Amino acid sequence: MAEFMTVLGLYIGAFFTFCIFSFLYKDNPFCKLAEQIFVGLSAAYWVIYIIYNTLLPNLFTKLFTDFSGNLILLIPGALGVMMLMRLHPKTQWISRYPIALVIGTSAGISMLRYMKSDLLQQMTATMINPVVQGDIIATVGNFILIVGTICGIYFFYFSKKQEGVYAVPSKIGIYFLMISFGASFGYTVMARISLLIGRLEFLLKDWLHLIN
Amino acid sequence: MSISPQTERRIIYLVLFLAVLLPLLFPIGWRTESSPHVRMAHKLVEQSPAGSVAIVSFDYDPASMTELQPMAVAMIDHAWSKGHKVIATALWPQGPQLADQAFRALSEKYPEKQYGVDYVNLGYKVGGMVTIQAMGRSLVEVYPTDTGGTALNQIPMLAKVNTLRDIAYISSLSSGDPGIKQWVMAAHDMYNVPVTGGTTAISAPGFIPYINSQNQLIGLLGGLKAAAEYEGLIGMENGSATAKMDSQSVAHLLILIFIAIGNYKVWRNKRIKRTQDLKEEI
Amino acid sequence: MRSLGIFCLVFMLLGLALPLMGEASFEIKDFPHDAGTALNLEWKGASGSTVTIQKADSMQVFHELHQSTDAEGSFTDTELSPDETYRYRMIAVSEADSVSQVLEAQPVEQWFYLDKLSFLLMLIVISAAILLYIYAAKRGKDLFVRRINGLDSMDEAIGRATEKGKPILYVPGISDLDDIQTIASMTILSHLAHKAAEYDTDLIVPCRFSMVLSAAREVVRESYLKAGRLDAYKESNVFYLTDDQFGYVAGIDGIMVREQPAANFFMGSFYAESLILAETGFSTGAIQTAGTAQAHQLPFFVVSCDYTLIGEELFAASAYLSKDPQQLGSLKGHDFGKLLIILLILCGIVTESLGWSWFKDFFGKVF
Amino acid sequence: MKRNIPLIIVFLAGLVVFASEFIPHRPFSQINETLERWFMIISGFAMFLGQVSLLRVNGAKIKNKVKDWPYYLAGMISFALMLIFGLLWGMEKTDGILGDGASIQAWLGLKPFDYLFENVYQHLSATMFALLAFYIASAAYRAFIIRSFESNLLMITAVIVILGRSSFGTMLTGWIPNNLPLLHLPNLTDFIMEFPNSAAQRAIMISAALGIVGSSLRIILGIERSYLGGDK
Repeated sequence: MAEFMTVLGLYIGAFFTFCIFSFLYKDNPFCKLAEQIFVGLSAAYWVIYIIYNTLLPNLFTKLFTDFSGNLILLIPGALGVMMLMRLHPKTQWISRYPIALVIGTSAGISMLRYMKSDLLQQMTATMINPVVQGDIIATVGNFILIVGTICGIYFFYFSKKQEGVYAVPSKIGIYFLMISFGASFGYTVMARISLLIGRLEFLLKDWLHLIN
Repeated sequence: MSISPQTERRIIYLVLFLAVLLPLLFPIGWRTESSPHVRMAHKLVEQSPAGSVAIVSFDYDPASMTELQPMAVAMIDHAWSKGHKVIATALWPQGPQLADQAFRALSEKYPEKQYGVDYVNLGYKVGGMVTIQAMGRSLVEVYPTDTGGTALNQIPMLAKVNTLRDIAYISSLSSGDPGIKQWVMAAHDMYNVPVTGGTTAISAPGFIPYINSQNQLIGLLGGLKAAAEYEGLIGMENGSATAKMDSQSVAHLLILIFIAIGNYKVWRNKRIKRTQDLKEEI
Repeated sequence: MRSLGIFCLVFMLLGLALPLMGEASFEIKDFPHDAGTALNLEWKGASGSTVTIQKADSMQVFHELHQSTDAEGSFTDTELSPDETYRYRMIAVSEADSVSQVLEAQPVEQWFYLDKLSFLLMLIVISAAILLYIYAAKRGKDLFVRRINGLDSMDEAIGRATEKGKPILYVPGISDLDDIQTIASMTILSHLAHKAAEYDTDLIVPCRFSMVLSAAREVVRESYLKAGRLDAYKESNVFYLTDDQFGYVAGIDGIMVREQPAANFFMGSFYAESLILAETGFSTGAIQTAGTAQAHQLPFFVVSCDYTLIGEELFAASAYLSKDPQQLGSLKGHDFGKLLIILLILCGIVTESLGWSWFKDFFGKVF
Repeated sequence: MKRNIPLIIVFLAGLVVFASEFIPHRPFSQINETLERWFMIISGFAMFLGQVSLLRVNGAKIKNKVKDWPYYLAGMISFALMLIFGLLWGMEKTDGILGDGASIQAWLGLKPFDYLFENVYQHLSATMFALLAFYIASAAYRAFIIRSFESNLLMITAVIVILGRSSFGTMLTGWIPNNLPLLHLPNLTDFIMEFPNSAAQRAIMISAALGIVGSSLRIILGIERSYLGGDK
């Protein structure tokens, strides 16, 4: 029976694959059905996932097995329950406390993280000696890198009207942005086509056994 | 004749679908000139003596299978053809199943290869970097048994393998962290074991800096194209990456044709409009 | 208090070290300015010999950690626990003799990561600039901010939705509320909701996370309240779909095709799904405005949307829209930061070209 | 009070995170980890809010028999099925209320929850993702048009990179002598990715980081508070 169910599973998978692909032609009952089933299944999937992988191991199991040793966990537990107070209009305001803790922590963390990895790291990476002995291409590339980075940052300078002389670096900045967007776009094509190949591989190989 | 934008879109979708589908069914087998990084990885395997033991680490999950599985198959194929023994490990939980699949895919071509003698699947271990460091001290400590539960000292091919230092080379196929980076930093930088590997096309540029004068990484396969090149180098007929790369290349070409048609259409409309304007003026 | 001994370390000579016949000498130092998780094992004068460092495990059995043929060098053992004692054996073997020594040491926690000094300084300078400008703005100083392309179109898009009698769709990104982009998105949503309330146009806001849902409901409700149209506020128009990335996208696609919103806004953090949203939206003929600081997704929005807020423009947008002096002041502070960074980069290029590496090192040590 | 205490909490939380970044000494060195774990627990609870909203909104649609209501019903049924399966027999290696359902596993090959996950959910998710292949083609067709200088730059680089990353790129320029490396399309692609592309990405990252630093600072200091909503 298990074997039959496995094969049936492949047919179900193929059915839903075609349901989603049919959306490309036009909206139709099949893709409406697939979409709602997807929303329903995934919502339930994450509930179960969080219960088994976060709430049980990190909170409830610890509290049940060793209550006095994990007293501190009552704090996030209580905050979590306060979050649920939102459900009732009268107690809604209580949920602001846990939200405040979450926002405060993440604001602090992201301020530090972006400052470090996106700002300082990228800044120091641009502090280079552009001239590479005996390598003209790298030297030219380094000059392009420096000019592009500086003009690009200037493009985001909002305190000056971009007119006359001030418009020049910001224009160059735009050119760099456009080149970068084109390059990223082209670079991503391959990965996106791979996704389709992956789907066709499922249909042709696992489902229909047409290819090895 | 004018086509509504909606019909136009549908035509594009259909043509693209066929362009990807047909080469998978009927591979064209375009050979591409191999790039230096692929040749470096190939050379590392090629030049290791027969009897060497290599690690192929499956550091990805089914989501990246399209690109990485063909690399795994091609590299194991190459290693076996050179008489190497292969240890499969995994830093990602779903890796061991993918390793089994890869070995199974080659079982027809190499019926004489025996589990435990020519290859072994050690399974998944959490911890990434720390795990690799520990393997540098003692393999048994990290992997007391293989995936089937056989104790390591019962496995013939591992008789002389105690630590990472006894490994000829490591190939990590990775689609993120932990992966190649951890192998380079722990296995190469600490224990001096040559490391090579493969990644998805998207993440390949991030690893290129490791291919440097210190040989932190010896070559790199980036995406399907590199996998197809590797298949070409080892003379693998109708390898799956080659077929998929045919699809890729046709799709790329098609997108370029779309761009050209799009431009032609805009140019023609402009011209028609101009002639109409002229007529009106007259 | 032990921790007060910041630079001091306990290390003892244990066992009988072989008489020092060679020149080789060993030393263990605490790794400076860290959380007490690393030790530096150093050796000197071991020319012509092989240095092996071994570490004792809990059973007091030594395992090899590192090997080197350098005459002088060091090895950093990491991932240790503070205030625990670790034993090492360092051996130098040459053809003539061998030296072995057992050393014990404890890693110590310090009170400041000195390597992060440049990080702290930058943080203070930029924060101070932002606060100063906010202060100035509050005192009524007129601050100029140039027009941001794409923002003026926002009103136009709302106008068109009203004309057509179709709703507006607002997607606040796919990150949770812990992503600052989502919060910036909430600020823009508040502006948009105000307009939508004034024009009496429906505003649909599907959310991926519950906390975003909570915040979005608060924000929209308050905007309707401020516009004096609380009666028109429909709580069911701000709703949760699913936590799943592509499930969420599938749901939004459905909304776009069925409700046919006349204007779509994608503001916040987006990943691979950006193009699915933008292309489906395009096929329904909606005016689309996007904004994200995810550099990798910008190309797809630029290509498929009518207007795109690029990177920092997303953060600047809320300041520009609200004309709120505090936000404008903050934006001025960011601008100061940009000039400062351009200046530092130029200094760095000059010093690097002259071969002075200390300048770059000062900033680069953080990592 | 309903408003001020949350602002104080935000401020203190931000301050603690700062301290833990720069002070390696305990207890600061461990606070970040603790907060992150708390964070996970809180958002775990918050998750249920979304489900309630989903049930309410869809329930109302089904009750009022709005257009397409049977689809919403199908969605709710699949939600309930997945939830019940997961609760009763667990997922993967975790047991549910009724244990691991060995007999059902023998019949189905997998736990019911995992069966739905592998045969429905994963395929839906992967196919949704694969739609990108089509959309990237239609977007290229529509948008890469010769218009202004900027859009030409966008198009030309995209074309070079698309070519450079297919087998044709190598074939087209393979005959050019090796002392002109930049004329080889794959090399040109790498050059574009390494220099001009990095430059623009850096500019975006640096300026966006400033925006994030500013917004975070305003949040921590209680200047930015829209996310908390109005007084009530």
